[in-house]
Amino acid sequence: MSDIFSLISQSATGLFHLVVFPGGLFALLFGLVLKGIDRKVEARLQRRVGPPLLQPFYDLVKLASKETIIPETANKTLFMYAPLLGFTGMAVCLALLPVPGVYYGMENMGDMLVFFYLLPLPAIALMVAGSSSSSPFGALGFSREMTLMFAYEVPLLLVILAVAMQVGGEGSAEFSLRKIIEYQREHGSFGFTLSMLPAFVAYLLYLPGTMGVPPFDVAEAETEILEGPLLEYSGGLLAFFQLTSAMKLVIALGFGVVMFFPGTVAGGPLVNIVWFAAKCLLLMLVALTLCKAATARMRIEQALSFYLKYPATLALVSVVLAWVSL
Amino acid sequence: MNLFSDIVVRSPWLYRINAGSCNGCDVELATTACIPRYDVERLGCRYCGSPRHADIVLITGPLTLRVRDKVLRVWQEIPEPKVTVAVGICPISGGVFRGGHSIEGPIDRYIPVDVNVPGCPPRPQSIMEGVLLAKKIWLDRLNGIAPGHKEERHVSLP
Amino acid sequence: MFRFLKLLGKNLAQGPSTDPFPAKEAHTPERFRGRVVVNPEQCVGCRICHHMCAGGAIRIEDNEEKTGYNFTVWHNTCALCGMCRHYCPTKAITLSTDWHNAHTQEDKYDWAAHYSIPYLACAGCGAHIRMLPPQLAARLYAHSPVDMTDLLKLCPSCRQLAAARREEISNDTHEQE
Amino acid sequence: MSEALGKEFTLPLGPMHVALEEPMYFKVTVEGERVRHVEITSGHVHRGMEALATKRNLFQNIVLTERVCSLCSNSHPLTYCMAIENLAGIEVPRRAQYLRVLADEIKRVASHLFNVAILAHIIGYKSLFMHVMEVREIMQDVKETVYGNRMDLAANTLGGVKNDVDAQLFGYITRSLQRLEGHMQEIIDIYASNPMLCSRTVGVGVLPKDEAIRYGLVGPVARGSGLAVDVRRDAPYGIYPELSFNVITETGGDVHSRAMVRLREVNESISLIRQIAANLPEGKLTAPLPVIPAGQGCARTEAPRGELFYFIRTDESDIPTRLKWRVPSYMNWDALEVMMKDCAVADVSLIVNSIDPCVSCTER
Repeated sequence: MSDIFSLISQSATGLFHLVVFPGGLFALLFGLVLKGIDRKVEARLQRRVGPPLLQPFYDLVKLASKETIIPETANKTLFMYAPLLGFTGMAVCLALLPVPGVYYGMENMGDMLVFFYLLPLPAIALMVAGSSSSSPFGALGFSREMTLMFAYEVPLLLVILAVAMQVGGEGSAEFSLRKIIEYQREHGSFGFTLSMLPAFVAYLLYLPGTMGVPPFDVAEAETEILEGPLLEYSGGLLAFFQLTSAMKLVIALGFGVVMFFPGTVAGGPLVNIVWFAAKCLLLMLVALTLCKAATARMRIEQALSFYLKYPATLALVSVVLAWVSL
Repeated sequence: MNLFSDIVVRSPWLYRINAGSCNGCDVELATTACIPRYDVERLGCRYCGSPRHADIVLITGPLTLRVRDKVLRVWQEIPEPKVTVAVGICPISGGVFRGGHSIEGPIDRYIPVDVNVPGCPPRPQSIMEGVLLAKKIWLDRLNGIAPGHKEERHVSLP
Repeated sequence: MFRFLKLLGKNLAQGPSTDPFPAKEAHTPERFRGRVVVNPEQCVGCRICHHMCAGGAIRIEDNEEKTGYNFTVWHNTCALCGMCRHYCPTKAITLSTDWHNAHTQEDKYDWAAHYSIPYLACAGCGAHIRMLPPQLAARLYAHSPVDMTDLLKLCPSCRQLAAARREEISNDTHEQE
Repeated sequence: MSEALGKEFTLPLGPMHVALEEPMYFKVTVEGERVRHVEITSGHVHRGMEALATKRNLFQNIVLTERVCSLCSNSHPLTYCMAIENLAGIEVPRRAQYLRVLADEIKRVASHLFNVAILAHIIGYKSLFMHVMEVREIMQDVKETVYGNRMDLAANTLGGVKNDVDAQLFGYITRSLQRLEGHMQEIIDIYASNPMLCSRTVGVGVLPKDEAIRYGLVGPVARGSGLAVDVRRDAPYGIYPELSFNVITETGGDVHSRAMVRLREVNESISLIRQIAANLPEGKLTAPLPVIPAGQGCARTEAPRGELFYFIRTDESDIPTRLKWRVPSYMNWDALEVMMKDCAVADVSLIVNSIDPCVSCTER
């Protein structure tokens, strides 16, 4: 009887984490507000007033209310399935996102690896979208997205490895985010640890690539291939891509905060949620907004060689340092 | 329902179709859309690269024979509800090109235009007024006040 | 790269340079070429503007009763080139600074300025003439010894008659002397 | 989707494409990210203007030629008027000649800045694009304040100019130029040295000097390949012989060189406007118009994009029997073949923009 009760309560909490906090509602609102701030700050850097803070909400509502056209030549199933793929991936991922001081994700689980596997899902969704829409621009976007994904996943894997080895110690690696947070509580945040600094910089450089913002917006380059895979999408399906992108923003930033700055402050969970959000915001302003405003788009081969040269090397340095320090 | 449409019209995405214009209006559209001085983004506008994402479509040029079918096809790709704005005198009446052998305009022969912004080219502020007017028509259409549902607004090639 | 970041920093510090336009009236320079305005008092109906207009925005037609003519400027065809203003001999055409031109499709065919300019009945024979505007006449005949006030109200042929009669009178007086 | 991974396939660029201001249609055959073959389909902006010109009278044609293209909208009526003046032997007053050059150079500054801004837009450098466009607004304001419109100046008429520019307006122009000059130095520095920009433009769309000669290129495109051609110097017209200016050349022959030529020419234009402000003579604005006799006339000028050539044939009426113009983009267009050989898909619109193509001029 108690088994059933605990099972129900477990799945109830699971549902809560999936739908309300940190996934679902919270992440959605937070992601959209982050996007709003991003656009506002970018506008200010360009001497503009910029859109209202809630503009991403308006855009979503608008898109949802519009007619959704499915091109006749497209593979209909794949075309409709693609946006959902990214969305569900991100929704699951968000339920596992620890908010230090409030929520620690799953018990004793290599959840860092889960993140590594789930984070590229929106990119894969874009690839599916591009290939199913039967437009040559979609196809080109598909090939670009794939090259780019290969480019930025390498440094991400090395960053994860560096962090895991630093925590694991003695030649082993620890992939549980809960353990990583606990380790940093004792030994200080990795963001301030000399040996982890290269990995942190590598992660900063990884962010614009995974979020598809300049200089790495090659797959959706408007002036080259007309937003590539998204070219044929409209209405509700496009709204799903936007939602996914907002959720991915929270995950990518939150993941970075957890890996490098998981410190908490005294006070209730509410204070710690605000603290977490503030750190995400700061990370976004540096890694995405400023980067977006200050750079031009790279060619795909330039992006590829950039990622394999700099962030990968930096992350590798951290891996070696983590290895040596033991 | 009213609140909902109120939110919807705060996000008018613009799409530009050049139907054989002399560039004047297009340059002014680019100016209006992008530069800090006019910054239409503060009105929620955004230029989009795909007709499938558009809400308000801005047409320039006198609609030349060669570009006609392509313009109509692109226009049809824009999902409903959409508002069409003719920018400059060329799409409205043919302007100085009136009577040319390859001019198919005025554009309202083929496409139901909602707003006209005459000028050669119109000032960016004037274009902005046109976009605001288009927004108002869009709102009326969402609230069912203004006519213009899909069935009444079909396009046919001659 | 550094130079560009400096530019961004400067932008941030200077704050937005956006015109508050839809909320506030925008600045319009004095010489701005906006909608065409006609002063019907000064128009003599010479049609030079019609001849100059590349878009065919100007239409000049007699009204149905032939008691005057209708001068129409179609703003939706007007290229704002200012040729009509430049070549108008009486300076009846000016370009205003009004650029508030956006209108809905229903108003498309009302987006014009209509002027109705009356003919004058000739004081002699009653034929319809367009009288020379008084200011223009004052300039034109500033040095003429003859009083033009009554003569201007006559049609060309009546004026010819009047001139002949004037000659006759002056010849008579000459002979008397 | 297998197409994208190696085999050749065709990419229809245009006619509705955000990167292109105008409807231009390329069929680009692509192998992976490499362009193998480019086929240009033209005619989308054909408005039948040469035929229209023989239906309109000589005065209406001033306005009509101004609408050939709004980016060089002063060069067209200017050259057209010059052709008629050559035909009828009209002597344009000196003050009018100065004011014509003033309008032309103001237009050149705005046109060059626009092209350079679009270059930044195409490579996704939004902030730089906005900055250059914002700087261009200084010139747009000058046009609006002095001539009354932001694109079409309507400055020229047969035998002279329509609007006088008085001392007060010249004061305003000089003040604006001062502001512009400050920004120009910064912009030139950024374009010359910014690593992101250089990595996208240097060595892209190379056109060697001998090819430039072979294709008969004109304007900034030729000058970017080291070919010093400039009608203002080679076949002087108006008062250009009395003014001093340099013919700017760069030797790279790539997208970057062409952009640098345009930026440095802006500075030359600023200096020309200053010289005009300093030396403007008093006098009439228009010459008295004689009856235009039957005959043929031609004229050529340096438009922002290169040499512009007008030919006119008249009978005794005031409607020309033939009006023909050759625009600079027509010459530069063919050279795209050389520039685009084996370039990346990402560079197609970049290279097209670098010749500052004026489709509406070429297809009229």
